[in-house]
Amino acid sequence: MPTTTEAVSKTVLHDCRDTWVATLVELAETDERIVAVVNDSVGSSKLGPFQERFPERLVNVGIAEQDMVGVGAGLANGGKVPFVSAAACFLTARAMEQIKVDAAYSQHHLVLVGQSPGMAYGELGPTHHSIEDLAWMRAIPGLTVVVPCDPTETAQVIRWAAAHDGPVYVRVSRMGVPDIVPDGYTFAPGRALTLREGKDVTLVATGTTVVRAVAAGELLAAAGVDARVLHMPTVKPLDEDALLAAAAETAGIVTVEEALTSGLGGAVAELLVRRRPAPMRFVGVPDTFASTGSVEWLLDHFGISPDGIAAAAQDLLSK
Amino acid sequence: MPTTTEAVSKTVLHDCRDTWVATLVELAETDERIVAVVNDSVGSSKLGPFQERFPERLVNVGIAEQDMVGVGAGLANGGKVPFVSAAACFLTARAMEQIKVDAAYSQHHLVLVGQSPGMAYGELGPTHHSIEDLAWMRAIPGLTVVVPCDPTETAQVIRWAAAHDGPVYVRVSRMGVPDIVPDGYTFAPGRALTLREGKDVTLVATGTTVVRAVAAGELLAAAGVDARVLHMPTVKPLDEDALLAAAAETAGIVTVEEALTSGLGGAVAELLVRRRPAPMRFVGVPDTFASTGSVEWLLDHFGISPDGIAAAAQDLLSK
Amino acid sequence: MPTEEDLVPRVDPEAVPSDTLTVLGRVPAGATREEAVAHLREAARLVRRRDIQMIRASGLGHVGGEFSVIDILITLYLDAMNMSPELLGDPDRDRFILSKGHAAAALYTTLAIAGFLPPEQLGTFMQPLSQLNGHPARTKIAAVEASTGPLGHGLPVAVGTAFAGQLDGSPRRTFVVTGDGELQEGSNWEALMTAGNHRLSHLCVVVDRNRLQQGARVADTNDLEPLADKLRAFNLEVVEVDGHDHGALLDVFANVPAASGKPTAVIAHTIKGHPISFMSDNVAWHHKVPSAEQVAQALAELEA
Amino acid sequence: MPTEEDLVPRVDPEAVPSDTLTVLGRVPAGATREEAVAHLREAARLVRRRDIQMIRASGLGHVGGEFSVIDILITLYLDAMNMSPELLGDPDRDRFILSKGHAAAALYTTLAIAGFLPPEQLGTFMQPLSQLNGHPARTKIAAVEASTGPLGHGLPVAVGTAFAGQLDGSPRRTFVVTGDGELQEGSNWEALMTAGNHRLSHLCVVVDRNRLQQGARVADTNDLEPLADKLRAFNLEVVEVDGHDHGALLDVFANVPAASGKPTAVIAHTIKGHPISFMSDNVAWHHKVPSAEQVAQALAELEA
Ligand SMILES: Cc1ncc(C[n+]2csc(CCOP(=O)(O)OP(=O)(O)O)c2C)c(N)n1
Ligand SMILES: Cc1ncc(C[n+]2csc(CCOP(=O)(O)OP(=O)(O)O)c2C)c(N)n1
Ligand SMILES: [Mg+2]
Ligand SMILES: [Mg+2]
Repeated sequence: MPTTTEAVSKTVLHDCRDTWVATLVELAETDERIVAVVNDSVGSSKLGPFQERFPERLVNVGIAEQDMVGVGAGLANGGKVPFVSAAACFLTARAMEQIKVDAAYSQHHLVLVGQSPGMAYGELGPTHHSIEDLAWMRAIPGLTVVVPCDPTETAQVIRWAAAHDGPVYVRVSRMGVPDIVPDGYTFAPGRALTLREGKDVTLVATGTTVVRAVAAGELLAAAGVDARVLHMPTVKPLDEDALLAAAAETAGIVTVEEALTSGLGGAVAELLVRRRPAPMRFVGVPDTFASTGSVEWLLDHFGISPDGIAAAAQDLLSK
Repeated sequence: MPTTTEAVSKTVLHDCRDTWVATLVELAETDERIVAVVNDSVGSSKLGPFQERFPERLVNVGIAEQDMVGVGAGLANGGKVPFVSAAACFLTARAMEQIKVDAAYSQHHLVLVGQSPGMAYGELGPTHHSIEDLAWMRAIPGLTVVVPCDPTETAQVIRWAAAHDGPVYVRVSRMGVPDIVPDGYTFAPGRALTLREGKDVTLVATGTTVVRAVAAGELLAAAGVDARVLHMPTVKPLDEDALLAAAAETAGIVTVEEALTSGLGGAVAELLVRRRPAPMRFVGVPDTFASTGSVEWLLDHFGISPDGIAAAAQDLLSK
Repeated sequence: MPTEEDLVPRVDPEAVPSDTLTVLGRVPAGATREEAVAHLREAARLVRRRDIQMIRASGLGHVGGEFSVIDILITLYLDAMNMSPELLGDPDRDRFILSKGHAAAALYTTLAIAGFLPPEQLGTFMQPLSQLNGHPARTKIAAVEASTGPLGHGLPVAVGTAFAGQLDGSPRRTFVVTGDGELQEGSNWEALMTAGNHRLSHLCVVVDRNRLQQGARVADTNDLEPLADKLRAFNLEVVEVDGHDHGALLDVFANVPAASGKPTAVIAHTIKGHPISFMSDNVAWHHKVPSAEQVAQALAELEA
Repeated sequence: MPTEEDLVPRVDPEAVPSDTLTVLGRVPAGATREEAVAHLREAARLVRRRDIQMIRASGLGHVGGEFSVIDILITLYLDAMNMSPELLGDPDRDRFILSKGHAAAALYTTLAIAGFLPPEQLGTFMQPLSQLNGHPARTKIAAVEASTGPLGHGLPVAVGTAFAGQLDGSPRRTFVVTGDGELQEGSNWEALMTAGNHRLSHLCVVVDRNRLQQGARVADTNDLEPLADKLRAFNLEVVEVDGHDHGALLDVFANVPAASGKPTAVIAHTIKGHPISFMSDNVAWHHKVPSAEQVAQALAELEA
């Protein structure tokens, strides 16, 4: 039973960026409208295969994130379906007003792909961490915020976004994750996936932290605690029914995210206090800029690890 | 007893921008380090008197918000105490990464003054509304987020920020507000002001909405409900003790803000679910871009009005 | 001490006598150049009349920058562009983006006189729930290609639109009007670099060069000169024109692309508040709202 | 299919044999030009050695852009700038900002050889809780004037610093180094406009013109040419120099301000990965991590 991030990483892991690109290439084969827009980020977005197959449909504006999102909106105006892909930290912070105005307020069919969010670029330091993006993006009206947890779901999300006529922010990480969703799973915005039934406490995770929450569920089971484990693929919209049921049927909710806890944690808290007050614990990055260090070290450091999550659940149950 | 925003406005109202500038000029008389940095916003920031008195200490970079905040950080590096002042919508959205990196992560003594936030520019439309800024700014580590409620407090906040060696975001509105804080009041970050004692329910407001919450308290009293009314001048840090006491001693908390409810509302919710779960209602802008229309109309439209707030409290109490 | 702008009463729109704008439509096919210019001149006159009435009625607006850009808008919509209400569904129609979105009333009145909007709708300008925001919204008006208002957004979007056209081999041209103060925004230089290097010849950037911005002269804020050199160094073909001369504007727009493999930059020399005597080249009129007497005087000057 | 960068093992820093960098300090006062150049050349050689070892040890870094900028950093810190550890508290010291913050290791090693950082600290590069982040942090190292890493931040901050100096009538100069790809960021053009118009003559912008960015040549991504024309049109005085020639760099920096009332722009022509045979002008080495054999070969080439 893995208790640290290092131990989690011992299973077969996938880089979801590979899936995102493979899916985009596949879609682009049959849908001429699909274009990719980047900020000198072909490599970090792993868009090499797309560039090779469709060189003219890759629009590289250089290191210019405002232009990148604006050009994306213009391409949408011109009938294209643009996937704008850049490191999450620069995409969201540098082009914030373009995301607000050109994507969300304009309700363009425009997919914003934030690559390697959270602390995936751990050693590069807080300038390259994207821990604020979930809190920021969910505070933009009209934007769907998606954090897939494994390759299968990533592929489904990219397909869904290609067909969804509206602005979407998708987080895709370079950090390895195992296969998680079961056969026959279908992604839908606002629909949680139950990974473990349980009646004592509920763990709600998203993206790269889902595997850690599952492991925490096992640790808790070994300690006699029957934890429910949910994956919440859309931070916005939430699966309100699943969360309200969890608040009613278990002692409380522990949210888990590779982000400031005002992301998923804050979103769930805002739902519960209004509809069904219940105790919560937040596992994520506290209100601080992280240190430099590997993402594995940082995740463990902040307790975004199986034992950190289990401890948070035990703390909730003990009060 | 005023029940709508129009009725509230019948008292003597002040434009807090006048106070902000008068205070800045006064400080600058004795502190040579103080400079103002603007984006062609001398008029909208009402900085005319400062410009007249200290023409060289007003740095106008033109319509260039990224440059504005970066230049502010550089002026701080050069020993100045810069007040960077621009319409809140452009300051926060357009210079988001500069606020994150050059102000907050760099921990510069740099004061960011977001003018006319919320829906103060009602008719100009959502591009000019700054409803996201409280949610966005509180999700930046190391940044203090202040929303003064009247001229006296605005003056105190500007003085405090001039002396506080760290990055601060202050919201100052053009929308008229009456005098609110009592004689002898002293602003301190993380300290709420109790405007009305009460044991049934608690209203927590900030900035331009405080006067509306006070009026709601009177409406509720007339209906036999004893509402506690707090002004929370810092959305970050919160006055945790006052909020936890309110959660313990009254039936629940209604937050009131001229912003998306993931601002102050979300911040309070995140505290309560972790420390003392209690019912809440959020009065503010729901997850939508507002219509065009006057700020008065918009506030009433979204129920950010005495009767809207009172109704939210009654709803909380009725469940 | 409220400023003058704050003191302007929010008057009841019903109470303000307003023209009902006549839908003039495009310059008729086969018109001589003289006839065309006369048509545009009359349209611009009617649009200025209606515009100032809207500003007065709503108690807000940007009349200075509207009066400087109206001749450009009118020339584009009523003649130069391949764009009309019937063409809205045609992907090959020309595109227009008003990057200086604060001149929204000028765009709305132009769209009305060109037949894109019912003229009665102008009476709702900035009223609650109106489609006519203080700044143009793409989701609210079919002919608006991009939501603008924050400066420095329209040009990158125009570059994207032009890019899509180039990818599709479409003949359509994309016109975008920016303010001159607006060119202080770095997002524009990012977009110009992209446009120049990607050889977007079907893009035409028109700079409303009225030499004033919100609070002062551009030269006293953060100067743009030498502007033509800047644009050339970003690989655009530069043309200068009198932005109030409909005939000259017609020639310039007819000649876009002005150079093969290059986007065209048109520096349109204009006067903020033109042609009203007390507004012309006067920074106070960036977003000042005229009194009833000032409206009357402006309307009288527009008769002359 | 992980990319090569992902496969580089995170080696134990202890296990990587590393030089202990000697603190050479500034070029001694009274040195002849030849002696000065020899001092700088040796310092640059030692810094390149230590830099590549740090990259190998941490398993991350940007060796290409570090090797292109090291001669500039060394010339500034060891001679051209009025800056030394003793001067840190002096408001009139010269300022330096590395806007292309991804070359952090080059800055850290330069600061170490100049005596600002204990050389042992270099061993903590990118380790948990280290002060030596992958990108320089103002709060963590006294000599770092601005936190950088996201491109397009350092130049606006440098403009602010220079502005403060101008307000105070300080003799200090502010030097900032940007990448060439970095100049695609509009924030830089905003800052250049401000610098030119406010006549910040004590500001010197050095462009590390290595003609490569992260994924490709600058010319194949979004070209900067004609770069000198652009900078001149933004009202800077432009000087071009071989960015690896310490003598030429000394002359250029000694001559700042190069024109009265104007900021100076130095286009430093450099080679990414210089002078290592297999790295030079090779985009693959933007952030590739060398194998043990490649480190050995590089160190051998640095002996020659
Ligand atoms: C990003 C942004 N910053 C500031 C403003 C406020 N603003 C509105 S109009 C204006 C002046 C624009 O000047 P210019 O571009 O020259 O327009 P014109 O003279 O044609 O009215 C300013 C600063 C804005 N709309 N957007
Ligand atoms: C705002 C921002 N966007 C993207 C990146 C990712 N990035 C890091 S280095 C680099 C290439 C920089 O090229 P250049 O400025 O030419 O630097 P050099 O060649 O000297 O390494 C990019 C795109 C970044 N650091 N910041
Ligand atoms: Mg102008
Ligand atoms: Mg380069």
